[in-house]
Amino acid sequence: MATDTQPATHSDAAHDDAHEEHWSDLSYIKLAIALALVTALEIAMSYTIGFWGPLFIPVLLLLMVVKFMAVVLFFMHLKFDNRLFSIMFYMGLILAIVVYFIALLTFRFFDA
Amino acid sequence: MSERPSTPRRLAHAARLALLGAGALAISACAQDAPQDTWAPEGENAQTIHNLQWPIFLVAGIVGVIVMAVVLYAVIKFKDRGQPIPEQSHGNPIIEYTFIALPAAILAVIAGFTVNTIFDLAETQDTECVINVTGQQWWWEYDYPVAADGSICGYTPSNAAAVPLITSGQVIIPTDTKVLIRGTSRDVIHSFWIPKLNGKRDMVPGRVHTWRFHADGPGIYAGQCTEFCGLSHANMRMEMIALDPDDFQAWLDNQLEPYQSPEAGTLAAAGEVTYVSQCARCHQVDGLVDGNGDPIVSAPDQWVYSGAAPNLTNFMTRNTFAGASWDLLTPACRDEVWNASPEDFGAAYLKGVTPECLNEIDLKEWLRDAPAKKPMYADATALLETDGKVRGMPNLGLSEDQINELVAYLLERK
Amino acid sequence: MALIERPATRDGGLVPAVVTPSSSYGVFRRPVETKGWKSWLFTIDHKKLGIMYGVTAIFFFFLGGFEALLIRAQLATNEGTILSADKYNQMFTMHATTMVFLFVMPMAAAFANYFVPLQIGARDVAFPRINAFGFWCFLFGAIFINTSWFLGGAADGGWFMYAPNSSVPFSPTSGIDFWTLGLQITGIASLTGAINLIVTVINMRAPGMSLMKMPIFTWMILIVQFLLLFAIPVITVALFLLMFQRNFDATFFSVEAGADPLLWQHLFWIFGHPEVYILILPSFGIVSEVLPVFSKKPLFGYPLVVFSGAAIGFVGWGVWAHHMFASGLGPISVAVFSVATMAIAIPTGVKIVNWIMTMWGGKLVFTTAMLFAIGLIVQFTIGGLSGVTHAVAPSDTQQTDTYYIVAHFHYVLFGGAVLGIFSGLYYWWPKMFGKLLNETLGKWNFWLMIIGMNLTFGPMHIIGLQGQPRRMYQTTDARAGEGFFNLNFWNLVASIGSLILGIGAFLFVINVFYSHRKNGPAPLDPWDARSLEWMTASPPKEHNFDAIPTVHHLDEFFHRKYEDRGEGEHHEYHQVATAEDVLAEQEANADKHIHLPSPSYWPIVLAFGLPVMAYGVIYNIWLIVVGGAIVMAAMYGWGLEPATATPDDYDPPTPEGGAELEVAHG
Amino acid sequence: MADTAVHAATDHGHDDHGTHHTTTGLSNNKLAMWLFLGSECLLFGGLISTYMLYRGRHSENLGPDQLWDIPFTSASSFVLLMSSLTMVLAVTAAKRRDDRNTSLWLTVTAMLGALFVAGQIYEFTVFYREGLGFTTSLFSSSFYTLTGFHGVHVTVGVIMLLSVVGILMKRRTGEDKSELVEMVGLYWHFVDIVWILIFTLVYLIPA
Repeated sequence: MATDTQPATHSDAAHDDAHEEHWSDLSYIKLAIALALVTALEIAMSYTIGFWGPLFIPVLLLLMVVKFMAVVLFFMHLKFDNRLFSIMFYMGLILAIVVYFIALLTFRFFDA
Repeated sequence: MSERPSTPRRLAHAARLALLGAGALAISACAQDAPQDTWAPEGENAQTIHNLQWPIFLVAGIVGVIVMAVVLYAVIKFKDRGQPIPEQSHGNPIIEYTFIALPAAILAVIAGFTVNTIFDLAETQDTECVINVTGQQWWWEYDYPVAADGSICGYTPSNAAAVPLITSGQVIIPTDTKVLIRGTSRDVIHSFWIPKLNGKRDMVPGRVHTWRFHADGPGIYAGQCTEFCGLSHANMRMEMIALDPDDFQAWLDNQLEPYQSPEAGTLAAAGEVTYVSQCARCHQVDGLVDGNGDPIVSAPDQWVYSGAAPNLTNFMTRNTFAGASWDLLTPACRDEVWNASPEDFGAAYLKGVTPECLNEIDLKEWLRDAPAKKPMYADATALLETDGKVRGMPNLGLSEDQINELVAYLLERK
Repeated sequence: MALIERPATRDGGLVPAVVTPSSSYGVFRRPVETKGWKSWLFTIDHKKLGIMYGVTAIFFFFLGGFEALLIRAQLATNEGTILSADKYNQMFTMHATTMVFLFVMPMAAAFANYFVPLQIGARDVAFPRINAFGFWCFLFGAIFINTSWFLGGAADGGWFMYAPNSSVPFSPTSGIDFWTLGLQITGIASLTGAINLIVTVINMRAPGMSLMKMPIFTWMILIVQFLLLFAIPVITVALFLLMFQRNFDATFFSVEAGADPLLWQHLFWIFGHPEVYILILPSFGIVSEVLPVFSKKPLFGYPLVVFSGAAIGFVGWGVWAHHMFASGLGPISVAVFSVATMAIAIPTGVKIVNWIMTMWGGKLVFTTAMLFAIGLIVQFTIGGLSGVTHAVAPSDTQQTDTYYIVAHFHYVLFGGAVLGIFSGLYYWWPKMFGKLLNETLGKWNFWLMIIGMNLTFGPMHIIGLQGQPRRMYQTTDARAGEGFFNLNFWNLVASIGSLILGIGAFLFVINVFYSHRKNGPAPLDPWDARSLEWMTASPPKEHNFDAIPTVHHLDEFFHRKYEDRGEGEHHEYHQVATAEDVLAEQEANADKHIHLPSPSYWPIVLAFGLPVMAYGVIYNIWLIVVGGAIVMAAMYGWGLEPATATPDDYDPPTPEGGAELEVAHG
Repeated sequence: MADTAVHAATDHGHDDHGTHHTTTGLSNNKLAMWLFLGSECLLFGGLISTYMLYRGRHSENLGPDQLWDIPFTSASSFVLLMSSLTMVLAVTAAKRRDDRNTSLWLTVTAMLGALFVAGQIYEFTVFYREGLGFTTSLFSSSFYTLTGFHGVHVTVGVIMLLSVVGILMKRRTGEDKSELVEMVGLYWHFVDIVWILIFTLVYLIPA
């Protein structure tokens, strides 16, 4: 589980703090606009399912992941913050995805 | 254990001898007595499981003995006898990695055989006979579908056109036949388990699970519901009866015999009237007609929560009742059937329940007050929660006369 | 909530040094007592909470044990009539629920609360008030579940409560509602406790204590807390679905509505299998502390024990469906989970080997704690090996839901978890209470329990392989067989064994009372121990350490006491200091100003609101509102309350807010 | 809540480094919050899985295809997405110790959150009027449970945001309250990302 969280990380944290300041309010606003555009694209897609064919669901999921990660990495600062926070969060996230995915697979949910 | 030694069996026997010294696990391996012994396979599927499990028990036993011996040795050898403080060593990579690699290797071998066997046991292509099994609180219903060619379980009835056969308590299969049961449940999850023929398989409402059976020789194979299914889980048993081909044909023909009303004026004839007024709401007797000559069809779904009640058409051909929990045979007669040699078993079983063999005590107790014999609801007032439907057989408040009549009537149902 | 509890004064030495600092809120004076019942009720001291967890857990151990004895009494004869079918079903459901959720888990929480801060050289846990809140949630949840006995009957669906048997038509009493809601409340305790302890271990270690210098018990607790952190929400989902099904007419498990009952099984076992390791790993940690101490050797292969613990925790997430081999998953799923389950035997085996190798070449002293630890190795090995036979799915279809599996998990949980807990009790008792437990009674305690457990659970292997399913209130003579393997005989043996086991376990209680009456104060370091918790007074001072130690070694305390005077390859250890010396040195260099958080009303008030809401779900919707109001009020009270008390909380008010304490006064 | 001994020990003890308070140098509160969010992943994972399993189990005319009002839900998704932006702005304002703007953005975030919840309630009533009760079908039960859980999280978030605004107004200005705001922010963003998942998985992908 969580290993290697030695005092060394302290200096990293300080370093990262400095990094964080590079993101101005303007950058956040730009990101939010980008997210809004991605959402708009998603919605547009849902009205043109026929056009996308078999790509529809993969592309939609991809866009979802992009939005998800953008919020996690930038709005939640995970990209700049200490690695330990990432470990804690991704542990839960990945565990949830893998475990529930397997559970749904055993229902042969994806066959239908 | 069967008397036909084959190589795997001889090996198994040797293994059991070896295990004798290895404690409780080994001891149980030699048992021959309990009807649900999991170490006494008498059919192909159980044998497949057994061939896989005994070496694993053996390996586990050996490892266990080694561990305990080493602990014992260490405890004696390194007891504090005033020796100096030992070296503060933190480990030894060679030992550590050896003991990762060693179990990993053993387990890899086991895993290989296991996966193989899992797929072996899941094979259903070679089925020769299909039986539908439905669990409900707290008994099993068996339903023999009619195949496209008019046969039931691979056999064509010689006396009548085949119609689907519905029975309960005991499920009859032909010997040396690959039987596939298709199981489900009407209420909660039950589990179908005949240890001498195969492992257990849950019967889940809303799903159909298949499970294979194959009996080497004729006999009674006992089983028990093994998924906790409520109040009377303990009273939900089953018996699988394997009959040789001729006997199976005879059994099948008998099941399809047309209904015969009791002779007028007999106690049984009075029993028929009582039956129609008291029992026919839930229990079906095929061929029974009312005054207008219309068939009387039971409607258990209106009265019973699980929506079914055992079909009593050939009640006395089965040796047990109420979820195979009580015998219809007196103990002496029961022993005759259970202990019959393979050659005589078919005849002994097909006799059914004769008047002199009838276990009147249990049957009458049941008719007097079924829930007292087999708990069905902890609190009768709580039944309101289930639309007032009964759960299992209720106390019908029958008089002793009615009970005697019913017993007489039921005795002729064979 | 977490964010609001930051102390009002930051930085600098201006904070008054207080031992029982505190502050008032509104009309209430803050509880600042250090003695008497209030000092327990409102405490946020991890040691007091640890003891409270322990006492409660042991109470439930005996309650669960009593339920077990009733079960065995019923099964002593084949058509037992001591319990009705209904009562029997409640009894085995509550036996398991009590032992798993109300004994082993909180007992591990007791040790974790008490010893993790001590072992890492901290003065308390990261969030002391949340810690208190967790305890009260556990206690109120536990009481809540058990009130069902008096309110129409307890839960009767078996502890894994398979749907749809747990739906209202099949279990019309409120028992399962109590179970569902009560476990939600104790779940809050586990979840908050998990977050608290993880933060504590990650963030509050003494200087120099890197993760790989951390005592093994702390390591195992850390892993367990991660398992709890991720497993509790899964059971929360399952319990909510069941609650909606039972109380609000949803149909998540109703087959008529098209539901799949296997959904419950998946959710339950995704939680349930990590739960098994949640139960066992703390005891593995305890034994890994006890064996080195009484072998006078460090733990063999420490890194590997740590990694194998982590591996068990990790792989434990991929094996849940092995509880469902008979439920019709299809051969591919079964094969995958079967192989994954075998894989988990490898790290488990590593632990056994390392424990034995720890003893190898040692200088073994057979105290009661050591005996329990060795008992664990032997008994758990049996359970582990029968576990391998379960991993083999085809074999499992013969064994599952029979007494063979009952034997298996009792060898694992009793032979593993419970023996480990007793080992810990005997080992740490002098630290917690300053008194040694009587060794003679202790050995009786041990041997009667070992004999009792083998007599109880050993025959269950036979009973199970002879085909007796579990959870049957009566068995029939017709299926009992004859001769040596007669099931009635072995059932009787098991019942007699359970009585011996019960007596053996009860000797512990007798021992506690006897020892506290007869024994004088325990020596500071009675076992010649190796880890930091033994560097404190017995029992430890409220602030644990006078001076936070700096750690240089894995077994820091040992290295402070002993010196290697050997040359080259030759080692010769000489004692250069006693525990008294080490403690005296600490006191001499005591930190001048120590400040601890103040007791608080709010944790207990907040926790109290939860069962009120839960009763509301069952009986009357307005009670939910009342409970909700209590919870909301307590949350705001909590949020607005400073961590430390202000001067006017004291009577008479202190000039500086809290009693000043010169720590070095001895 | 980092109220404890650690601060005391390191601040006032013989800590030569002086600056960091914990072993890792990370805030206890923030660590706890991330752990909590990791744990929440499994909670919502379970609810989403239940929905995925049951989403097709409904009567002919009361399924997603008949009920979903994509434009409306898109609008409320947009509201929640933008609330993440205002939340971030509140956090950066708090880092600058700019209490006025912090309060402002927090209030705006809370308003957007409340608007989202109101939208959800409106949506639920529309569905209910069309005949989709909580117990109508497995689809409806699992849909209401999933979105209801999310809605409760948003509501709790709104209450927390408003409470923080209250605390900010009561306490001394210029004091560093950024961590408090950051904590609420993390929670708020998490609620947002859960909705990102729900919006795509529940609303956009046809059953």
